Amino acid sequence: MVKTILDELIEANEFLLPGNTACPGCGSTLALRYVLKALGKNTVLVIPASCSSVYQAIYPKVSFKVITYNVAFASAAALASGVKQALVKKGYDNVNVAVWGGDGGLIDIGAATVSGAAERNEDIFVFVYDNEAYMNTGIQRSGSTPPGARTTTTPLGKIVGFKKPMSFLMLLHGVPYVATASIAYPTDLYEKVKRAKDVKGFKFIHIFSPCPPGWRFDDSKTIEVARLAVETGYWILWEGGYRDGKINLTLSPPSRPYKDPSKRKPLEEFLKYQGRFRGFDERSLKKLRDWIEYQWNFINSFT
Amino acid sequence: MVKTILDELIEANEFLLPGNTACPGCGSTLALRYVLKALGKNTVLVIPASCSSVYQAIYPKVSFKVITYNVAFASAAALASGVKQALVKKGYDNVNVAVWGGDGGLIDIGAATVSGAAERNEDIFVFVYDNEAYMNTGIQRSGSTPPGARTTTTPLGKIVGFKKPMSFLMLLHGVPYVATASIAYPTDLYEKVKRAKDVKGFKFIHIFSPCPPGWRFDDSKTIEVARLAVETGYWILWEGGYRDGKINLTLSPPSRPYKDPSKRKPLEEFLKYQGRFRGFDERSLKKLRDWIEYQWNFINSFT
Amino acid sequence: MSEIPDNHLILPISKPTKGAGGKTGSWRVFRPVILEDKCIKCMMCWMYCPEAAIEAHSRNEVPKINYDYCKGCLVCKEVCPVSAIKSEREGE
Amino acid sequence: MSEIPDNHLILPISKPTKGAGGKTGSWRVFRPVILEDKCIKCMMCWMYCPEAAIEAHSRNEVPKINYDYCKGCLVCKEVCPVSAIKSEREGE
Amino acid sequence: METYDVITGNDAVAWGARLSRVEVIAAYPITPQTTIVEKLAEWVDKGEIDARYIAVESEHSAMSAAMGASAAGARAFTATSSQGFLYMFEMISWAAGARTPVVMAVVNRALGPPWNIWSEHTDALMARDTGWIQFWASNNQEALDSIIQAYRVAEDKKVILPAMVMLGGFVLSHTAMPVRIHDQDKVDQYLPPYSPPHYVLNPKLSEPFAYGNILFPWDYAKVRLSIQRAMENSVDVIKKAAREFQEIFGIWHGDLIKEAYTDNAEMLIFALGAVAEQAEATAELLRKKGYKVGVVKVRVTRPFPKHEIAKLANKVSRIIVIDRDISFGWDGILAGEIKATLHEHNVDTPVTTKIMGIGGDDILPDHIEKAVKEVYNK
Amino acid sequence: METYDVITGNDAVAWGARLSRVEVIAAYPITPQTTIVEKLAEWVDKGEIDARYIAVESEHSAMSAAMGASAAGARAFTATSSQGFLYMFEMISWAAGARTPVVMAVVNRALGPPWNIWSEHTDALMARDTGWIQFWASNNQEALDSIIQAYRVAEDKKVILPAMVMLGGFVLSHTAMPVRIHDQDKVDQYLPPYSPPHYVLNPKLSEPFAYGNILFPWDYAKVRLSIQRAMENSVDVIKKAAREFQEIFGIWHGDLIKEAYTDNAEMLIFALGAVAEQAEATAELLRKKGYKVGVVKVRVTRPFPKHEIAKLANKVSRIIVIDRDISFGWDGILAGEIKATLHEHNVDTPVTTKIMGIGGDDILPDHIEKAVKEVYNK
Amino acid sequence: MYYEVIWVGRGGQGAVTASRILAKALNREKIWAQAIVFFGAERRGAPVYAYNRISDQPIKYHHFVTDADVIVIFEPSLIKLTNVLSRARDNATVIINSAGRSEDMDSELHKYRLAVVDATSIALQLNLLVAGIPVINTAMIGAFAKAMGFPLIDSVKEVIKEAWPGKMGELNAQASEKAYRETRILENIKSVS
Amino acid sequence: MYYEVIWVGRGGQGAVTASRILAKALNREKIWAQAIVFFGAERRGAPVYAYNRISDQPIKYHHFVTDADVIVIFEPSLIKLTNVLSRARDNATVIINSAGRSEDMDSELHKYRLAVVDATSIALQLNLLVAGIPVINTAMIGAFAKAMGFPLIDSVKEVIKEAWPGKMGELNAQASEKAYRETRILENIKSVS
Ligand SMILES: Cc1ncc(C[n+]2csc(CCOP(=O)(O)OP(=O)(O)O)c2C)c(N)n1
Ligand SMILES: Cc1ncc(C[n+]2csc(CCOP(=O)(O)OP(=O)(O)O)c2C)c(N)n1
Ligand code: SF4
Ligand code: SF4
Ligand code: SF4
Ligand code: SF4
Repeated sequence: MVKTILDELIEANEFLLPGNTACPGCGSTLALRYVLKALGKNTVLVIPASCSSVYQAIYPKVSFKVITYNVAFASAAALASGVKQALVKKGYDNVNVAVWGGDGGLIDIGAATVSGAAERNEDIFVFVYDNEAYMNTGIQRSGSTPPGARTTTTPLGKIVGFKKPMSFLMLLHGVPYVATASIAYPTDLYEKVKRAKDVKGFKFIHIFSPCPPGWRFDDSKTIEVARLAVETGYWILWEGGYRDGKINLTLSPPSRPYKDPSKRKPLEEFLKYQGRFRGFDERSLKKLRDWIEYQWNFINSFT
Repeated sequence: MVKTILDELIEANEFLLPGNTACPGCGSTLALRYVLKALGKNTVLVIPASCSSVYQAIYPKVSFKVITYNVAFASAAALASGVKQALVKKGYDNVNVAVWGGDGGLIDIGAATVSGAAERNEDIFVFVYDNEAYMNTGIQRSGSTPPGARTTTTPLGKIVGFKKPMSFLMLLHGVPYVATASIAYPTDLYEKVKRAKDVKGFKFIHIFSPCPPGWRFDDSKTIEVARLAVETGYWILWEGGYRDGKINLTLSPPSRPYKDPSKRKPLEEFLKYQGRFRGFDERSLKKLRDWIEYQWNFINSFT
Repeated sequence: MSEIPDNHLILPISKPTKGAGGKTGSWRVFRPVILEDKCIKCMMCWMYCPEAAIEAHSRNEVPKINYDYCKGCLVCKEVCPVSAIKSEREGE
Repeated sequence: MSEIPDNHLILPISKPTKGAGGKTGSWRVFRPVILEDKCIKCMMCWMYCPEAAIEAHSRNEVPKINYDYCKGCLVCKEVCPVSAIKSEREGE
Repeated sequence: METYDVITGNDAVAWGARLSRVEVIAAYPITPQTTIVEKLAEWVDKGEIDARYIAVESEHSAMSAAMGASAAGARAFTATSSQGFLYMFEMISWAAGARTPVVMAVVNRALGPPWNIWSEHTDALMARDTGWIQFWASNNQEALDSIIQAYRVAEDKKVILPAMVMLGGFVLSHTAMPVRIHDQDKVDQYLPPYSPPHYVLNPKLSEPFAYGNILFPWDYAKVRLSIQRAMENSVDVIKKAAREFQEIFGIWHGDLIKEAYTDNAEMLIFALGAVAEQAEATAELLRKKGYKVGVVKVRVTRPFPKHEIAKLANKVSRIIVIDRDISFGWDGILAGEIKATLHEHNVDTPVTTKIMGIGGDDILPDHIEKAVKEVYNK
Repeated sequence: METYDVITGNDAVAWGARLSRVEVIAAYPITPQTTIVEKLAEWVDKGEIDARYIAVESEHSAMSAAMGASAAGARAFTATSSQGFLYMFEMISWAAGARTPVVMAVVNRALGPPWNIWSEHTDALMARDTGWIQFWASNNQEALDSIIQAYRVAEDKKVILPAMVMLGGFVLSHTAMPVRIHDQDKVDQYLPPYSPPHYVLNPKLSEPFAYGNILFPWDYAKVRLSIQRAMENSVDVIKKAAREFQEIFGIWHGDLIKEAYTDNAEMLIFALGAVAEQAEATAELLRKKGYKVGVVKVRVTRPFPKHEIAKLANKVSRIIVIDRDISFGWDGILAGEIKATLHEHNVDTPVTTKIMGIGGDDILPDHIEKAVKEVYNK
Repeated sequence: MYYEVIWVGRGGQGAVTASRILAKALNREKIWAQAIVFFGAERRGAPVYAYNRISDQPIKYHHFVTDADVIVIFEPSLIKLTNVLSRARDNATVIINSAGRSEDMDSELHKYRLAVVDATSIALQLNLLVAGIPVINTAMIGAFAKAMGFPLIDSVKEVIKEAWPGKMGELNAQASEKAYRETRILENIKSVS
Repeated sequence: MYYEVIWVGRGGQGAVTASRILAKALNREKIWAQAIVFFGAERRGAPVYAYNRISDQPIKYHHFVTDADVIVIFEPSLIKLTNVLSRARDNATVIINSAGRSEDMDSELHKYRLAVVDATSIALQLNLLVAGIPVINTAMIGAFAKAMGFPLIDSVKEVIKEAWPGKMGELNAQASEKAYRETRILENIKSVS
């Protein structure tokens, strides 16, 4: 039998241990499973305050089987830069130094830090698992919350802002590797991380990661919600990077069909499972559709 | 005689007073002249640490004739948000609350703050005068320093990073108004600020502003250097914004000819006056050319 | 009460442990059960278990749920393409 | 020496003042001089003076340099399209 | 209309802000503070209070936005904890220098690393040099009332400084207990609208000016040291605010300090916040057992109530200070300041420091009792 | 090869870092610190030192990167001032908690607003609770030497804490004076390479582990309070480091304190940094005029040299503390700690606080003389 | 009057809310009550504690409840998992949600005054489900009222209706009432069955 | 031996550097010297001060020089602008860059021992220009050496050459040497001319 990617995945070590304290159905742990499978044991995770700093479990035990360094909320990308530079200075060249954090830590409070590390093209990975709010503190809106979603700081779902398109922003920083991914497509995620490992310089991977309690859907629906995000065109999978004056961007296979708007499922499919969109009104709907259109426009202008 | 724009400019009040303490030939003061002419007296300037916090002169005197609030380095965009929201709450709706700062304050240390205000679409102006380094502290590299330029922290001009394309990043934040400008084209700058005044929401204007001591060129060459930046295609003038799912971007008249690369002056013209590019090598030159190409690619993809 | 310890370098260092958060299987409200005869060994349940609580060593074996840690989210049941996983209320 | 003042609310409030940084004209090494007869009143010098040290009230008058504050950068000389501004070394 | 409800300390703080008619709120989530601003966000969203809520992207920005709003003439509020407090540290210092009378609730929580979300007072004490007035609430009623009093004091024309109100994480923030929610009219009577006696960032109201450009040392020293004068002024203002509060609302939380069982006490326990109230409950027990112990709740740590403390200390033969904090390489922070105060006032009553409750280590009555007895019987 | 040159305090610091063979430098510009890191950047760029320079985008990131590098086993350095110091405050506290023996130079500068770039000590003193060892340099030679000693102490297996070295903005940072630049071999003999006795973030050297996930209070308290024990240990380590430094280099800057003219003194002046040396020069004059005054330079403020100070204070009848700092609503910070120390040690020598030199207000010998005489003749 | 109460449930079951509702109901009757919570970093499903102190005088204590006069247990499995009974005072009342027969219960329980209610069934009957999980906390408050004789069940219902306006409040109030009626008090478990 | 020196120039003229070079040159001769700078927030062109303290003993003072034994003035216009002469001690030496004849000089100068050098011409002759501005600071150090008799001009030149390796150092060393030779000392200005 030929070795398939599934065989490879099964063979790859599991660095996320069962018995962690994540919520049932948490998308983020699933994402981390594949990120770590791809990175392998030669990895230092740098984790800012987030659900991950909690679900790894409480001292003196931990649920991750790689070196895990818990750090202050806004510090991660800079701190990881320091770790990496020290390791290189000490002659340990190929350790994967990887930031693993949420949208709050890496897209809001830590945005300047991530941007600085990107601009300097530090040889690190930054993984954002995007659950579109501050979950660890109990579902407050972040810069990555879609307009109109209910959170505890936007209890009526009034529109505050624009979901900050962090992956586009990173791409424009001229770094060599940027990708989006989704927990609904673990193989795609795994392969992207593998490819990123071959890239020297700054690597940014933005992973769509639904959160059952935060988005208010049934635990079992995590994958379905994530898949619908892709199938409705709300979340787009791609990878790209900068090289020699050019931005390259390729749609990843799962998203290719949805370049054609008529192939996309109705956005309502994605919204319907989620309590956070209850009472979503026309204005919000338009904002969100516009946002989707905006993303596709951006991507189409590069592909 | 028909009233020309020049007449309008002459009639507009001067809010930058002579006898400030900027260096002779400073591009930033020139930019501020036109920004204030366009904003008018109903303006609150919020100024983070920078040359502007110094060249406004020393207590108990000041060289600006609008309310000027000097604030901590990384705080400006958030602080201005607070000022604006308070004024609106108090019923003073049309005061221009404008951040005026350098690239260090607004593109590096304050990047998350600017990004946050943009993402929330705060009804403020953010003006960056980009002199491509931390000048007030004596010419250290910033995230906006072009690769290969000499600064006191890159004394040999070794390449550190990629000039962070802040205006593109802002545009992708989905804000209603973003523009670039240059002190070589004051009318263009003035008209952009005028147009921005009619826009509700976040307005970002990025002004190319040469610095004679920082870039090491003769005081008198400020305008020429700025003009060459445009004529070589290094700095591109455009304006745009987000609306209803679409990013609009228009090349401004001074830059239109240079869409055609063959119309551009050789990059060396821009470099030659500037001591910071002394010893600029092939590798740096390529990096810089790539960077120019990258910018044009981006712009072309929208126009 | 808080005493200054004799050791001056007590570090908050944790060791990787299965079940670091306890036997999280006890959190379950519903229990997923793989119906061996229906299972086509596509491994989708294994692939999508957010808990890594399904054990699979090769594609020739029916994957096994580790009930010590399965939290009962039922993601596995949802993703199974042939409905080979059923769920039961715990304690019933 | 630092005494606690009686006033509890001493504020660092500065007033807009021409010449807040002193008579910056004294910084000049070179002095720009507008040659009235050559001047075509295009106002370019006025427009580009980073110091706002050139006074212009209408397009019918030759602009006037305020030597109290002109720092002598000679930007005006550079931008003048008809070379109507010459420069002289100060104190010569 | 006055109501009486069982609410958490955080809800009490939110009510304090609401009754104070705050106009601009800028805040950022952090456990155990978050439910304060969630509550306020909810009220704003539902139109129950007429304020603007700025959902900033960090605490540095929360304080920046709040003080910007204050400088523009609005009554501004924020709240934070622990790492968030340290992340905004630059702006905490700045807000005092800028004389913006922002009020901030600080829900005390231990600092990392390692992560710990429980109560400890080191966070707020670290800012004791910054020019903020510091109140410590010992129960939920006091949390609510102190927010209102804090605005009164902060905005007083003789003061004009920001003020922070501390409450213990979880111990108060997440513990519900009966709280009187005052009548809005009465609060309005107690706390007039904010009318800044100094600069306002509004070109419709002010001539152009610049605030805060460079000052030479001689000018700078005057400006900065005037903060010290304002602090001195605040002592009487705090006392008056507490007195009038009692007159209108009939509630007394103390002014700079609050005494309990100090009459003919031979020994005093000093502590902050809920720890002080815990000590009070313990002292009640100890009194019954024949120990003549009293409790001094230090309600305000800035301005530091030197006179009040020295006077009380002079009357006893022993003092114990319970510090739910530590300054590494020094000792308990409150104890240190009390010792310095006593030295300054020639009071030689010995002071014993007890560090307790670090990182939320529960402070049981037994712990206090044991510590007290040890000193008492020495 | 040893050389002897006239260099600024900032260059002296840069030399201190260079001779200490720092491996990773992460820093951000701020006046009057900037020339330190400019010098280091230049050396790195020119290959004169074998280190990595990370030109981060803020001070928060500077400290983050430095401590990250330290956690990964490298000798790390940074430097800052004033607002930059406050901007990294969260990470200052974090670096100590994380037991990363980073060394940081702090060029003391007054805080805003308003803007002021001159010397004042409040910035560094604000971090006195954070778990950093604090050295104060009183001249440029001491600045250089203290960086080297700071690494020795910080990395000592009995300590493992970060250390900061303060020098007055402009007063030292930009003032050039003769400095001996030591022989590299001798420094290498004094300061061995950093070999962390604890965790290292390197999977090639360590088994997988997690650092700093949540700790329950009882565990947390132990971890944090072990910092206090390390501080206690550091007292002897600092003394030994100073002694051995003297043996190897023949230079004595004091250990935790340094005395001058204290023999049969009737009055002592306490101060920090260059102010202390200024006081020393003044005391020399005063001695000539018949005043029996001595000077105690408090060289280390954390751990606070309680025993040393109490012992000296006990022998005199008057003390004056010159504080180039202020804690608003309190008083001079150093004076406060000295008072507390004396109370603790039952020393009743009266202490007078003199706040001087705020925002760079120049401290002239006359000022000191006048203040001393006032107290002396009381 | 002075009682200390421990509530033990799982993350998501609303033990914290229950303790707060109880305190609010007591407050209506001028009984002073504190509701305390120990926050670990629980995600859904992990054991969660909440506490009350109840008195006729204001309480100045601010520590956690260590031992209790009343222990409310949201499901029998929590007894072993948490060992909560070790914190019961002599003469404590234990209130437990269980469908089982008393004699099938953990023998440890036999030492206490026991109140048993099948709150899960009540929730299911009323269709009180959140994300598929029966909501039993309001029923447990009803059981408390019955077991302890205070607060009045009407106070409980009023507070519940205030907390959740509309249908949800109505149903939850019904649950508490139903539980109040159905709770069986077993003074000495061995003697009954 | 104890001297205090004030240097006054304009931003960009290198007064600070001059005071440092002087201190380095003295150091070669085992004379202890401090070089102090008062940093305002000057941009190019504004008056700038620098100071030295010079002694045969290490100096522990750390304040600014208030009054001076030597005042070095980079151009005559600075006398009025800064009123620096009010800070001259009796018997002070004033060293000034001027092309003018002594008798044309500010009458205030007449009170002091005066050293005059045409540093601007020296700089122009040697083509020592930065951004069009003559660099006169090294010449002024030469003038100092001549006026005060220390340090040796050779020490000055060595330090200059170390500071700017290559051509620049060579030229600057020449400038200092030339200035050393050309400086005229006027013990009592009235009596000479
Ligand atoms: C400086 C600082 N501010 C706030 C917090 C509190 N905090 C901890 S985790 C968190 C939310 C994290 O949100 P996100 O990054 O989106 O990750 P998630 O919780 O969703 O996994 C917050 C606000 C903190 N630890 N430090
Ligand atoms: C938190 C903080 N860090 C550093 C500084 C020091 N600082 C003041 S101005 C400045 C440079 C500003 O650079 P930029 O924003 O580019 O403006 P420019 O000086 O070029 O006008 C720096 C680093 C500061 N004031 N605050
Ligand atoms: S709150 Fe959401 S993101 Fe956090 S652990 Fe639970 S499911 Fe995962
Ligand atoms: S340093 Fe540059 S930007 Fe700053 S005032 Fe001078 S010319 Fe302008
Ligand atoms: S129910 Fe959830 S945790 Fe359990 S095996 Fe299935 S996917 Fe894994
Ligand atoms: S020289 Fe410069 S400052 Fe003077 S008038 Fe011309 S442009 Fe203005």
